Amino acid sequence: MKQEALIPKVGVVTDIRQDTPDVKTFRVVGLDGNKLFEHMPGQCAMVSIPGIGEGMFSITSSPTNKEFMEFSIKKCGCLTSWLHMMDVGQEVTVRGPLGKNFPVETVPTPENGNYGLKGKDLLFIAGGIGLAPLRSVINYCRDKKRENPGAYGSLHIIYGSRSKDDLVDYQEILDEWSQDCKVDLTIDREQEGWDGHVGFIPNYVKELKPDLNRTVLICGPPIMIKFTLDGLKELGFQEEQVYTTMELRMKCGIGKCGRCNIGDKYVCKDGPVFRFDELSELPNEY
Amino acid sequence: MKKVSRENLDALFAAIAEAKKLYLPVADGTDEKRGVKYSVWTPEAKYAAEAVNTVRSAKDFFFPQVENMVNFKVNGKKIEVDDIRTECEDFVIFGVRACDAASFKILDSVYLSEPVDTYYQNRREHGVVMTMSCSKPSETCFCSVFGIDAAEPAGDVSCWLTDDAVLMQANTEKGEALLASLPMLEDAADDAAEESKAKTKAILEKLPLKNLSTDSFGGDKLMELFSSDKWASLSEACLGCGTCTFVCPTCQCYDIRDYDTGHGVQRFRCWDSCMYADFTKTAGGQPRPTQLERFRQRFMHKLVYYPANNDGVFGCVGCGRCMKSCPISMNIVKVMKTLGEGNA
Amino acid sequence: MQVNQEFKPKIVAFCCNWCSYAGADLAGTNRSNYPADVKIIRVPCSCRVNPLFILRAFQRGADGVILCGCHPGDCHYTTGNYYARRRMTLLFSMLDYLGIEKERTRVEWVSAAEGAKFAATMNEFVETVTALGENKRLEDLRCKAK
Amino acid sequence: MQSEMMKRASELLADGTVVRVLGWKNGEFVYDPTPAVFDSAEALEKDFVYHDFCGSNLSKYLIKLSKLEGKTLVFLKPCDSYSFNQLLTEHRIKRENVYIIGVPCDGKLDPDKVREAGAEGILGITTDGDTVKAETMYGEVSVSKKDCLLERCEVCKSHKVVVYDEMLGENGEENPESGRFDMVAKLEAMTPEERFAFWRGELSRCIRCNACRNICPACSCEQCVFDNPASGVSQKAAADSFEENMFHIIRAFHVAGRCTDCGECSRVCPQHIPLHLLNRKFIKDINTYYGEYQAGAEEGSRAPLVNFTKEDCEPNVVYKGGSK
Amino acid sequence: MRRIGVFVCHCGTNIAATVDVKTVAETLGKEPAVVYATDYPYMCSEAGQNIIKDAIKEYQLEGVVVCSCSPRMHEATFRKTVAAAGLNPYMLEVANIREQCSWIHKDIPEATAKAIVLGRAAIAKVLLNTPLIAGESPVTKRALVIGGGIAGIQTALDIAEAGYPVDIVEKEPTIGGKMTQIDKTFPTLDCSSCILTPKMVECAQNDKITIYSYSEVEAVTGFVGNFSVKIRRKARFVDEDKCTGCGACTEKCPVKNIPDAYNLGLSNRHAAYIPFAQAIPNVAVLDSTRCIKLTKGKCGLCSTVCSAGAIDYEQKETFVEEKYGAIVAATGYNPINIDGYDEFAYSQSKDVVTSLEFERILKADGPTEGHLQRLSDGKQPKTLVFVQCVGSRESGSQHGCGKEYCSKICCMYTAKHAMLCREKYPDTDVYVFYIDVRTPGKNYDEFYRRAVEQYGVHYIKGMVGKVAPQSDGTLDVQASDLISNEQLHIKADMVVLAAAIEADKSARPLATMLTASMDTNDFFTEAHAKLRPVESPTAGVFLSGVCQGPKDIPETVAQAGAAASKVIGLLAKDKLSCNPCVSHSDPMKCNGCSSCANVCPYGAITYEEKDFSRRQDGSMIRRVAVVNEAVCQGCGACTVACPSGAMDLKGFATGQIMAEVDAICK
Repeated sequence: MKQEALIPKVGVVTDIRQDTPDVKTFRVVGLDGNKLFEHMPGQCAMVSIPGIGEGMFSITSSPTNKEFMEFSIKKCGCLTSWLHMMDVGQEVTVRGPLGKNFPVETVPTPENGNYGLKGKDLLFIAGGIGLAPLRSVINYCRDKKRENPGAYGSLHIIYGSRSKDDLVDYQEILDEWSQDCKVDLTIDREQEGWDGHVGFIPNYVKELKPDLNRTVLICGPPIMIKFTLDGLKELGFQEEQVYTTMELRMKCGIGKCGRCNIGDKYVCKDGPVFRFDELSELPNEY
Repeated sequence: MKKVSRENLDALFAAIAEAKKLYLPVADGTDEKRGVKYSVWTPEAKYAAEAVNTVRSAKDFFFPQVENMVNFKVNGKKIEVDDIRTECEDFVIFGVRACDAASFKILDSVYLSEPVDTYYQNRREHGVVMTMSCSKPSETCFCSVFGIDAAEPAGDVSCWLTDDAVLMQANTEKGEALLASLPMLEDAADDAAEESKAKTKAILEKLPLKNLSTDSFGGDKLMELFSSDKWASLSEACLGCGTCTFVCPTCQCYDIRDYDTGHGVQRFRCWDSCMYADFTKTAGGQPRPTQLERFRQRFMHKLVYYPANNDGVFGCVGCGRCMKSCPISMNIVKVMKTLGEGNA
Repeated sequence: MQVNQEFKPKIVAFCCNWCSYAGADLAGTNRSNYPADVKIIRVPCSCRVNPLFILRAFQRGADGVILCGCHPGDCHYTTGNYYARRRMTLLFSMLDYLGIEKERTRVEWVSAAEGAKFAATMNEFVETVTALGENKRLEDLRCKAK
Repeated sequence: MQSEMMKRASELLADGTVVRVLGWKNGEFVYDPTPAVFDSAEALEKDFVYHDFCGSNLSKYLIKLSKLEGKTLVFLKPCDSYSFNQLLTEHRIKRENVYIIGVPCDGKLDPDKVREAGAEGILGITTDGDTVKAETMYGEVSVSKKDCLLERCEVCKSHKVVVYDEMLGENGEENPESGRFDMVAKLEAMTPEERFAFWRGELSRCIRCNACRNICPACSCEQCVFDNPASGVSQKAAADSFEENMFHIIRAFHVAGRCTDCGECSRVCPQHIPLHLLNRKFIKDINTYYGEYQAGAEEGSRAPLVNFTKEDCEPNVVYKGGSK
Repeated sequence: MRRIGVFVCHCGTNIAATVDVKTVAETLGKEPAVVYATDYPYMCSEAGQNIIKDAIKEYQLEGVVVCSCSPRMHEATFRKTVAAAGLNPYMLEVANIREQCSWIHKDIPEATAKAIVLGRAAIAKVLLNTPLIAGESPVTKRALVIGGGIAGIQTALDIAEAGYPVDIVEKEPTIGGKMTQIDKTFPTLDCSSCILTPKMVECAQNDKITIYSYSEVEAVTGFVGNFSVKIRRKARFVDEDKCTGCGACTEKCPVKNIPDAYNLGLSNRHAAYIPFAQAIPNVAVLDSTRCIKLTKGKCGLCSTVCSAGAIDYEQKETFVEEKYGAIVAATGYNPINIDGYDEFAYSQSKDVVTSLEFERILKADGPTEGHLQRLSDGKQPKTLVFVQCVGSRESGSQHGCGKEYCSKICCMYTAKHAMLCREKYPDTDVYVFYIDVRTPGKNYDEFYRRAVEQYGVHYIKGMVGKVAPQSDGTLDVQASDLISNEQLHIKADMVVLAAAIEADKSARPLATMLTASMDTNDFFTEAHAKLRPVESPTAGVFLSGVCQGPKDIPETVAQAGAAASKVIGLLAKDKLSCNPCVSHSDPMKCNGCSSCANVCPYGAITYEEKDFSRRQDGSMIRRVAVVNEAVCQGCGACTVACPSGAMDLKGFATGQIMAEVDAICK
């Protein structure tokens, strides 16, 4: 019988990293030691522990990683609490890849409505766990640039969190990203041992006044996205320049179970990546 | 066109049932007055030819309320996946009304689009739909509003009832094959059903809801309808139950749940309703916090979102079931009339 | 009734901590004998036992469920067993009304001193349930061991 | 009655006693009015109705409405008033925010029964004394009103509005001889096998649509155990015959002693399952074992399951007496 | 996944003989969450506990399951063990594989399989345990002693000695109890009154002790450290403060024919009376059922003769409400009613008496002023027959009032009576019929042997079958001598029946009020038969004297002191840690319907208005339940009354119990 998108594969957790007090990153490979499937940056997968539940998580590792997949997961509900209790060697089920990816390989042209990231100067804006879906894109772009320096223009990352401890992938940011990207970090409140910027992301973005020709990828809590988008517009950015990725309650992940729609678009199938001009035509029901 | 005399109808059913499981509308066994439901044909079963519709829609055959999808064996940290899908048995549904037949197309467009839902597909491929033209539509019928002709029902085989016979016309290869396997069928003139159709059409003309307008709806009216201030009063009495959803032939939302049996985990799906508060609720938030948003979603989906994604076809077939079963008598007709006021 | 020798019923006994659980302990101390089919769940008081627990036990494959508490008037919490008594009376009556064998459910008051009564009650209950055979009317097929 | 009600409602709106009116709004057909809130005399004039099909119980809506600013006027039929009292007892309604006009009721009609009496394709219905005349697409049909009453009205327990600020028309009396337990007694007289078969036949039709639960004034929990994943019994569909039984047993148990027997569960069941027979079993048992008790008859009365006497019968009464 | 450790105890051979403990440990070790499983001969031993502690550290255990004896035995022990290793003490579950498994079953495979299931249930539960922290409640530093006999008196004195206020509630007009009626005490033959009255006086004089005589406990609420007790002070129609105990009223009272309870009805008293000369308080009482003034409104003589003006016909019963930290039950005993024993002719002949009546006859303030006399004709009996075990050790319900237990004191007091008879009246013949003579106790057997050997009492093993009054006033005692296997007829002048003793009738209603458990004989159950013999299972309730089981005076006094020391230990604490297994309500789900408060026996649930408007899906301001954790005792009644499941019980949560059910039914 035909492969059914609702029947998952089994993967095994080979590494667990505690990123922040409530975020862990899980490395998952297939039982044969290979990657479970290929994906593109921004795509998601349904991760499950049978009997507990299934949840949609963005794949935070880059497709350029040929060995494994990673999921950065914040502990907030029943399933995520269970996932946080896992030890290495725990098997999980995974379905994917699901959803639309960031158009990393699409060259924006007037014909396609300038939809695409290929060759563009990119600005990544992330808040808190919102870095997880962008991490895949950032690493993908960095790797592609290494093969072909013209694949993308310059990469600028603005990332903020509640505190220093809540910065996901802090070590990776310092050790790797700061080597080939412009990285600006901020935290919400003053903290001992932090001499970087303090303040909320929307304000920080306005202070930094990024180049208007950059294409923006933004992800974070809804309220942060809203204010940052307002800030970007104030600076002169167009909605067509800004991409984001959404998260709603999902069950099937393939646009059939009917719960993750915003207007006539299904986040799981038509998203999770949206450009803001698409969203502005949709009801604000997310 | 083929025909079978009404006396021979039971013999025909017996012949179909010999090869395949046959379902047809019969009055509920426990009480004559409890409405009609699809049941497996038995020699004792009495086909309820007159009843306009079954209480539950025919979608159950392809999209059952509960369906096991996959089993898991969990042993410590180990997980085994057990794909329990098997080829479905052939079956025939007889007496499906035009509205329900039309609903299958709507379900198809969801479940048979990529990635295909193989559970649905399996059933769909193994089921033969024999429709029956309506002879006594109810005041709640409004299929014509959505371009459905109750006198010309779709399906693999269409049937018409005359005073002394049942006429049958195969529309698909599956239908042809089925009719060909039934020796008691006689040939009939191609226009034999015209009288029956004319009778039906005459009744359809008298339907009180036949002039219900769909002009105010469709994918292009999205933001306008979404922002209407009429949703508040329309939804105020809604109890948030799932009755409309569950009797609706086109509602296709489902939930996926795990059940730990003590010996393994069964992952099953079951009907879900956008009217339920937990439909979109997550640990992090609730995009549809009150019944207004949930109520709006259901009707926006049928009248706006679905047509937006399906070339203007509405997600309602006008069967009228929700009109009869809503506990507080709120329904899509009232919604369409209220929202359409002043726009039409 | 024909007694099926092969059939070993699953019996769940909810026992209140202060009387019946202690009574069960005393049955042990006295080396009384009753079938191993009985498994005891300790609850603080008979009034802690939710009808949901009883249904859950049947769902999961129990063939009989018995609730033991302090004798009326002797509840450690003064009134708990009075509430339990009403709840269980109505629940059991409802199960009977639905056609489910009423002998599968029982309430017995067993004090901390009644070890012998506890054992006798369990022996008798196991016998009754064994005679009834497997719980079919209130079973969940999914939970049956395969 | 309808015009009197509209007149009083308009007066009370006009003099500021109330700011909104909860009543019934005219439907598409005569038999399908919807509960609705009216905030002006004009709105009342346009849509307000009260007739033989206004069966729905309005009490439950007051849980939310009575928490709003300003008083809500509500029309309560006898049945509804019992539910109202029960909700008051459970502190769910703010009494001071509700103005009750009691309306008499001589039985409401069940549109399904009108249809079953032969009126398919109903275009209009008029009642004249005991005769219900249905104008249909297929001609006119006349039926006796008592053949078309809702089940609960056939065995009406009380015509008395038990709580009101004012009464329109004459208040009725309780009806202890309603015979509402006859069917329960009939079931009790069956063998367990017959009863099992009866209930399997009924409950297996359940589609778990929650209509019974959501219409029920007693089932007004902030979150139902069946919707609560942490309860251990949450279910959305009956995946097994056990779960069909489970849902209805627990639902009946949770409303036992609180159910006023308003009959809404059976009225709204799309599958016509006689759910009231479960609730009435509990009511009958309570009456037999613990003395006559009518939930909602008096505000503040203590529900039988949160009450006891030291002399209560033992659970083995189920084995000894009662049903076979 | 939680990391669980499983520890299977052999309990020597108590468990290991019928349960294959190795298999249990091995099988449970394979359960998903179990990271360590082992077995050990005695888990409760220090070495066993160390195994647990070490494993917690080595395997970073997050939960512990001990498969051992009943949790009623060692749950507290193992909680301390896991706490010592840094775990929350409530991350422990005990699977009872001894009392409820190995001791019940004989078949090893069957018992082993059951032990595994019980272990799985405990694992399933512990996986859902959450760390619990006990709250604290203050201790009211005052004790209540219910019963003013020697047990109550001694307890009260000892508590007062430690400096804590203590109240005695006595239902009779005076304290003193049974011991006041007794003549001499065994084995020393001390005068009972001589040793008791000083203690009674001490009670009256001790400023830490308040005596509520002629009073009864009406209602008890609260819990350990915080009991609230309502005491009913019956009207005695005499002002206790004014009455000097002069006795003028009792002399002048015209109603004289009331059976005197102090003399067990062997003599009469007046309607106005002081129970006996040494009564404490030494205050008169009017018998309201017989006093002419109180019944017919006439007379009033006592009032006129009372120079203190203490008579108060208008006196009403009053109620005192007091808070206590601890309560001691010392309700004592009574001889059983032996009217049903027709064969002993007790109701036919005045010369057949009970032992306690015989005490009154021997005692100087008794009906015969201490002279051994027949009550029928006042003659000194020459032949006395003592019958032991009347109503004691009786199987079945032969007489409807017999007791299965041994009343314990009869052997000794009968020996005492026999000895006193022979000593004072050497010309008497004394026969004692016995089934067994039980004389354990210091100097007890010597005492008995003295009766036989030194005083020549005829001890005959056998039971009296019939006592037949003869026309000459003698009693024909028909008995069988089991040793010589002869039928005997003894012509006796007096027969003394050693009636069984039973718990006082007031004990059962009191136990209900105290929520203390009782055995089938209406004796209070102790928390542990061996290790906690003076405590009731109900925290804060202690047991003193015969209310816990038959015992003689020295034992009673010893237990009274022990109960007092337990009380003192409790009152010495400023705060008690509360049971953390209490109810709590989830405000998001609470309907505020009051079902829970209706069933709460402690009034632990109150309501508050909570604002939910910040929550997207809440409906504004709602009434929700709040549990007072210091008051909640954790019965769980509310959890079932709550229809929405908002109420749950920590330690016995719905999820935990369901997990146990699942594990057992699997």
